Amino acid sequence: MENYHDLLMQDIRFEEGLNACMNCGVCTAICPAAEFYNYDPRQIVDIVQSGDNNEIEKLLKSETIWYCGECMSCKTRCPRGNAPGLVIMALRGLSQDLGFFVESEKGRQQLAIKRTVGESILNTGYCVYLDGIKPELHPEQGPNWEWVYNNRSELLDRLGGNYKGDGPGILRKIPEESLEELKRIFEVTGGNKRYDRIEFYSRKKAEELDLELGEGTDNEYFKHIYKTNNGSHTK
Amino acid sequence: MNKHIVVIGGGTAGMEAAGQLAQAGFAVSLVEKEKETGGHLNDWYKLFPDRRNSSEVRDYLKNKVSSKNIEILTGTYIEKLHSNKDGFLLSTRDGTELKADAIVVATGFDLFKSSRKEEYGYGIYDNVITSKDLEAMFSKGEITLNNGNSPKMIGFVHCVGSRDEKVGNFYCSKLCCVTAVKQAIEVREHLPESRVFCFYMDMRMGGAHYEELYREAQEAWGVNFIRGKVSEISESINNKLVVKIEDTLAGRPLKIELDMMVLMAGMEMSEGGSKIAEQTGLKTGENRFFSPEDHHYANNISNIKGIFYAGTCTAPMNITETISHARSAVSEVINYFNNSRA
Amino acid sequence: MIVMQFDPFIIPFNLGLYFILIYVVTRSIIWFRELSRPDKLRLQRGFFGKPFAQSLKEIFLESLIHRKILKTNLRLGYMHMSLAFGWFLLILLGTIEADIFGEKHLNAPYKAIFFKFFNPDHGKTPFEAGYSFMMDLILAFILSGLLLAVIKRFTSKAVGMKKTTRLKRLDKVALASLWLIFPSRLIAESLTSGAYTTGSFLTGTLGSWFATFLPAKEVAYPFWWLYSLSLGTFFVLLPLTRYLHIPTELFLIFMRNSGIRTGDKAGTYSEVEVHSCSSCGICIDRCQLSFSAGINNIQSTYLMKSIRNNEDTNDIAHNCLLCGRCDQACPVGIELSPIRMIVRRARESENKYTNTWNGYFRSKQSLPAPKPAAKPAYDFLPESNPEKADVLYFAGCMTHLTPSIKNAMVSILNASGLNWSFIDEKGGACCGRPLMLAGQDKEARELINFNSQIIWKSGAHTLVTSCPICYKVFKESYYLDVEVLHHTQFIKNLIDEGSVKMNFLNKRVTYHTPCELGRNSGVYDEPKEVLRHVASLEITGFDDENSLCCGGSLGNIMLSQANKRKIATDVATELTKQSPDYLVTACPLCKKTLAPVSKSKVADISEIVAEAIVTPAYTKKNSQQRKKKSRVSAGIT
Amino acid sequence: MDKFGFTISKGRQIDWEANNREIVDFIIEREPSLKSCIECGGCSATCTTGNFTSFSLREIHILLKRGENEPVRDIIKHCMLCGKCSLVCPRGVNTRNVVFLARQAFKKYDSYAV
Amino acid sequence: MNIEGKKAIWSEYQKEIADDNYFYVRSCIRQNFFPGSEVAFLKIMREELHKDVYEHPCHTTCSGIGYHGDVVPVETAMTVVARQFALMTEAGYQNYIPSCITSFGLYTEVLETWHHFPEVEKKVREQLWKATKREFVIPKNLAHASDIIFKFRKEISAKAKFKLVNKNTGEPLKVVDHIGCHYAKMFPSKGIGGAEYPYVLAGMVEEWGGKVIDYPERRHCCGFGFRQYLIQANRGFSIACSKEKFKSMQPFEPDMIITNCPGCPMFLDRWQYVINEMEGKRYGKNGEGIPVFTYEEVAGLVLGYNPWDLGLQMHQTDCEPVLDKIGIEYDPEEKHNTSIYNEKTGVHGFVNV
Repeated sequence: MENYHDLLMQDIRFEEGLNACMNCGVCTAICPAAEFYNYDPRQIVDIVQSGDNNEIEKLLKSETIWYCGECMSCKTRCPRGNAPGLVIMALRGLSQDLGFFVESEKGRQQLAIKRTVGESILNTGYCVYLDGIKPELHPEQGPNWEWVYNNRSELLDRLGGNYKGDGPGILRKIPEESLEELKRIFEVTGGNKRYDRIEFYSRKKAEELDLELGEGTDNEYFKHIYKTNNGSHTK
Repeated sequence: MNKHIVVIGGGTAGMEAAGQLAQAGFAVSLVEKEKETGGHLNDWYKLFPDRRNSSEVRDYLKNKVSSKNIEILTGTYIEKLHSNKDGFLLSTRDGTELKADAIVVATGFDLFKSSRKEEYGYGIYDNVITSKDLEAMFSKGEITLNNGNSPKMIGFVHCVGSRDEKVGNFYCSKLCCVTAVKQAIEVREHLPESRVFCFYMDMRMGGAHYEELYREAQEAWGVNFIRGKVSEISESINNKLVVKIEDTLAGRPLKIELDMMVLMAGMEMSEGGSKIAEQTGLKTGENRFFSPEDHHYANNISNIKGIFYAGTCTAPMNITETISHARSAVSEVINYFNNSRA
Repeated sequence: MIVMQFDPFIIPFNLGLYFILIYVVTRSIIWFRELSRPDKLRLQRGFFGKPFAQSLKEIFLESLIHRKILKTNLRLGYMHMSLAFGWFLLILLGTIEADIFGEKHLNAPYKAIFFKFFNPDHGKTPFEAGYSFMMDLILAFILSGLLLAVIKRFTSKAVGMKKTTRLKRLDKVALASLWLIFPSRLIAESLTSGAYTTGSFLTGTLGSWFATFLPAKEVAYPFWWLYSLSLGTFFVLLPLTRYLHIPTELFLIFMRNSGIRTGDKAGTYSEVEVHSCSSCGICIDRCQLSFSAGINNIQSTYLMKSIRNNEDTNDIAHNCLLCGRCDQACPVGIELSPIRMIVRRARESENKYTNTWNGYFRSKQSLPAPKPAAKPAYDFLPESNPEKADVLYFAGCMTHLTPSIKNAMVSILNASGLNWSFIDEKGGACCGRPLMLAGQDKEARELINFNSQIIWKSGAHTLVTSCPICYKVFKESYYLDVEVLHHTQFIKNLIDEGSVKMNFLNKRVTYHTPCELGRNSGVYDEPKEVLRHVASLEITGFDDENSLCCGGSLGNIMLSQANKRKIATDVATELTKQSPDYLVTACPLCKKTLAPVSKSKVADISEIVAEAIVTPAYTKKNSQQRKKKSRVSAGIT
Repeated sequence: MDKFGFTISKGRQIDWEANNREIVDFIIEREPSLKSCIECGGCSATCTTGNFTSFSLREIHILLKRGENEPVRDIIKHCMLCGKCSLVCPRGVNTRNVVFLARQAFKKYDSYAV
Repeated sequence: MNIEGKKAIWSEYQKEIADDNYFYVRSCIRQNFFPGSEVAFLKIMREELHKDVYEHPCHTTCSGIGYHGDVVPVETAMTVVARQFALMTEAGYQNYIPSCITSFGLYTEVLETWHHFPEVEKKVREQLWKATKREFVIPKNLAHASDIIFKFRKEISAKAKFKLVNKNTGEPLKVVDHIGCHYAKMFPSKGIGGAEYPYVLAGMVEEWGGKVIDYPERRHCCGFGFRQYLIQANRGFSIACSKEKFKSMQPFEPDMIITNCPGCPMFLDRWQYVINEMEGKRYGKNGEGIPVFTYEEVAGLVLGYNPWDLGLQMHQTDCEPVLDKIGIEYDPEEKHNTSIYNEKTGVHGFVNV
């Protein structure tokens, strides 16, 4: 078996995020995720610091590492200067690089994030772009959003935006060469590698689950991971 | 002997040391910055684990220093301290100078300033108090909230300013646990209707009869012990304190509303001590307390010949330990002169 | 001389007498109807045949002579005997007297009871005088016992008892009336005799003395009233007080001799037993909770009492070691522990929370239908596939807490050269006995089934246990076609077969008989024989039936650690008086309980044996080889 | 709600005020030794049932103390009452009776609920 | 509650903030949901305070959402950040002010990491060069846009046309301040007032006449939690967090919420609608809802800007109750009537010379 603990040690955030933990639970006490999910950051840190690779592998394949919202409230309080949130980020990174993320319902969702935010970064230069926030996909945005969306160009004009325009300003078009630079950065720094892995393992999983996985967001597997919640995550 | 010793600090250690030195025939000056001697004993109503009245110990010490060989200088503290070939020269704030053949440093400890633990809201939420404030209530004989009512739900937070990198204290103050248990029992005695909770990380009951006291608190007083570090305290609209903690033994976050929260402030190197350390180059450790030459067999001896440590200026200690530490300091002083004569 | 035939003062007596007769008849009919079918048959068969004679004998010996009590406690026995047997004789001879000397034969009972009143001048002729002498003698006999009883009431020590039973109000009234019967008869008869200068050494002398300063005839009359009244009251109160035990015991004896037993559910027999308790209090003196832990409100007699009074029996029922010492001693022969178990089961078998005998026993029918049984409690237990073997060793939970016993047994089993297997080596499920002791048979059954599976699949013919608790349940509640042996019995066999050689250790040992093994399973001899084989065994005065309980018994779920320790300490002190090298026991729990408080080392027999064993290298090797072979043949490697 | 594709999660914090501690009160009233528990976990370590499942008397005790009764209701049935725990408890808690009483308590408050 | 105690703490967290010449970096989320706010910020900085704020047309997302969505590796995020720094260096600026809290958090984290692990910074420089042939100087000063407004809060109130006061009662408005988690929770020393009692928004509110209320769940996250909102199946958690906050603040009957984070105001605004849809529960005094604002919107209102120029019509929870309380004039017609929009001249914020 791989020495997952060593792999984690290579992640700078892990080094920052974990000194000796004394299980005081101050992180769990303040953690919003622990408040609603069956989740206990203290126990995760405890497992990781135990260095028990069997346990760590279980962790990497588990639902539990995907509950954290990365608000970092834990970092503020830890009397040993740990940051469970950073440890979680390291675990999530490793879980994706090893393809363990597809073993859990919450982990599989990474594909959806890659296909939305991930691709938006490279294609638009924005994490999210107005045109993508379709009211039908976002009922929780409320009826007023429908009006905003349908009148977005007039509205932005009125507010002094630069919708899809050149030069600086709100929601301007990011120049091609800038997008090119982003792409190269992703190439050089392993961003694309991460993306490819997410795609690769997700495809394998999709076959395993016998769900069709095409490009973009309009396919069985995407809808499946985007919408399913087996209800086992909360009390 | 006509040697003159200056004892800096008129707390438990200082008084015991002065007394012992006087008995050994030294001329002693006992310097205390406060208006009266006694140190932290003056702030404590009853002592753990036997809950005897602290005044008994205070009286013992007072009578110990009531010797003609001892000159007590209260309300004064040492401004300068330098050594010359025939001993030390100390000058107090009011300019008076003291010659000394040897010095016993007994500057003791300061209680951790609980307001530094911001998330606990000491100094912001009126019903968050410290162990010291509670002792004051005990000696007044009434435990009340700021609105005058008596609390129903009272909590104790252990390790406030101890074992906490966030406030720069890595060490354990070692006496807060037993103090919390003692105070929890006293609260239940005063307010039989009340419910009391101790929020602890570890119960460090490493002293004679401490564990027994802990057990008494559980069996006779029904004190609730919840393992976890309190994460934050906030105030609800009806002045209740909303406490967030993980019940680590249940592995679940726990939310509880209390009327009063007592912070068990830890022990820190005293400001006076730190000042002297800066001036004289006396060695201090990572925990900022004076670090003696050797922690096993020379923990009264400083890195400067003729200066000795007594009591909690070297580390957290209970009264028993402080007094014996002070006595061993005195025997070191005696050895010091015997050897130097030979 | 005219002989009066009737006087109003006899009415109370008559009322009482006929009331009690009717009551007893109806009560016995009800009981008979409530009997289970097989028990009915047993009783019928019993009635015509040997059991009947047996019962009569027993009634005479126990109900009248009180032989058992006499054995355990002479003074107490005498007290009971004088009252019961004396009264019996008084009635018997009285009837005969009335029959012979009365004006006609076959008189109404009162004639016999109040004979003197109706025949005041009887006793003149020498023959008559002789007879009334005998009657006086009997009366004196009774009064002597009565005197003891009175003293016992106030200082129980007087009759050689540490504790006596506490009474409720009605009992006190009944007691008073009982006490009044004979003194009032004495005075009444004496006065009458005084008036007519009849009567013998007791009534005569007393009478003539009264006559010297009293108008004897007139004063006598009210005492005859008193006599009749106290008799009447006593009879009427009888069914409502503990004195019901007097008639009930007769039924008990008949039923028992016809082979009826308590069983594990409440029924007529258990109720007859409950009402047969005479509250003699012998169980209190036998009870270690009483004399070691100072707990004096839970003994069997109180259980019987609170059952009779429909009180909350919960704490009484559960605060008991179930050591069986009281069962052994009960003069009435009530199966006390089984009744306790009924009470424990009663509250468990109902889904509703009921904690009185009444809630269970009487208003069974009125209870709401039990909720649909919850899902099995132990469905988490895994599928078992044990290795094949001839002999199985089941260490049990407690033995896992005493590894020294486990290791000793392993080396003994290896030395035995048998093809054996350790079924709970990695820790198995519990045997089920602890649940049963708590009255939770349904749950216990699940564990029994689980363990049975393992045993069946192993194809073994013998099952050895180290823990008497397991032993008892395997033997009694498992339906297995294997021979169940406690390791003491197993070792005994090894010795007899000579298959294991042992040295005689030069050690002095005393033996503590575990309750579950001794009194509760009847295994007394094998352990001692094994011990004699390897060491010099010394007797302690607490052997076999009279053995003590270590205090750790799982039978008592309520006993505090402190009290367990008190009991254990007393036991250890008793058993190590002659400071032996080892205090030996045959139960891991006893060992664990006694070890911390005993002066001498405490060891299990198996440890002593293992120490004594001579193991020629070959036996060990062979056994290993054989074991391997059989494994291979069973297709397991 | 279908319209949104999710529902609002329920909190899982132990809420001291909201919880009801009648079960543990029932037990402690009858077995006061439970008060001296120090959560060392010795009972869970030696537990026969714990050998097969994650059954932990230590945890059960905490949950009851906090009034988190529901998770215990079924698990408590897993105990085999073998009594090993009472033999290892450093504070002399009569753990076997604790389980026994817990079962009774649930029964009692159940039948009241009916 | 004892305000002196808080002041003592606030005094301990003073933060160095540059006075002028800022390099402004936009927020993805705010451009989509609160375009008016960023426009207002620039207008206030340039036209009211006459500061030099430069926006580079080539800057992009910091990739923070992707980073905290765990699809963007830390090395990548750091290099993207490095590129933004490079743009600043090339434009000759040193004071970096992100509009987004997630970005602010990321920048702070990156700088801290580089500070503790210089080898990492070295590697990033190499990678940036390899990918873009760009180089950068670490910003002299890093402050969040809200820090800037805080710094100039007095100047703003000097020019203010309105106060955060109920014109009918004369009472100060009860304002709940919500600070983005990544503002100070990771590095308390980097936030004005620290992590436990942040003063950045409280300071503005007090300065502009309002009263900040301290409620138990003040520090609670709004629940965005990145993946917890981005994926529909997880939104139950996201909304539950906001609900906790509403439940906790409700007894205080706040008039409004002010925020300095991109996502929070959107969620606190929208979830009120969803909670009402799901459970029929409306918050705020007699259920009128609790309007949620960005600090720029509040600043703009105080300065008398037209609510519809600030984009308040994009809120789901109506802001009119607050406007009425303060006494701000507005034309209800105009709110949703795009046809008359083009007649109005917007507050064109991006003129860059």
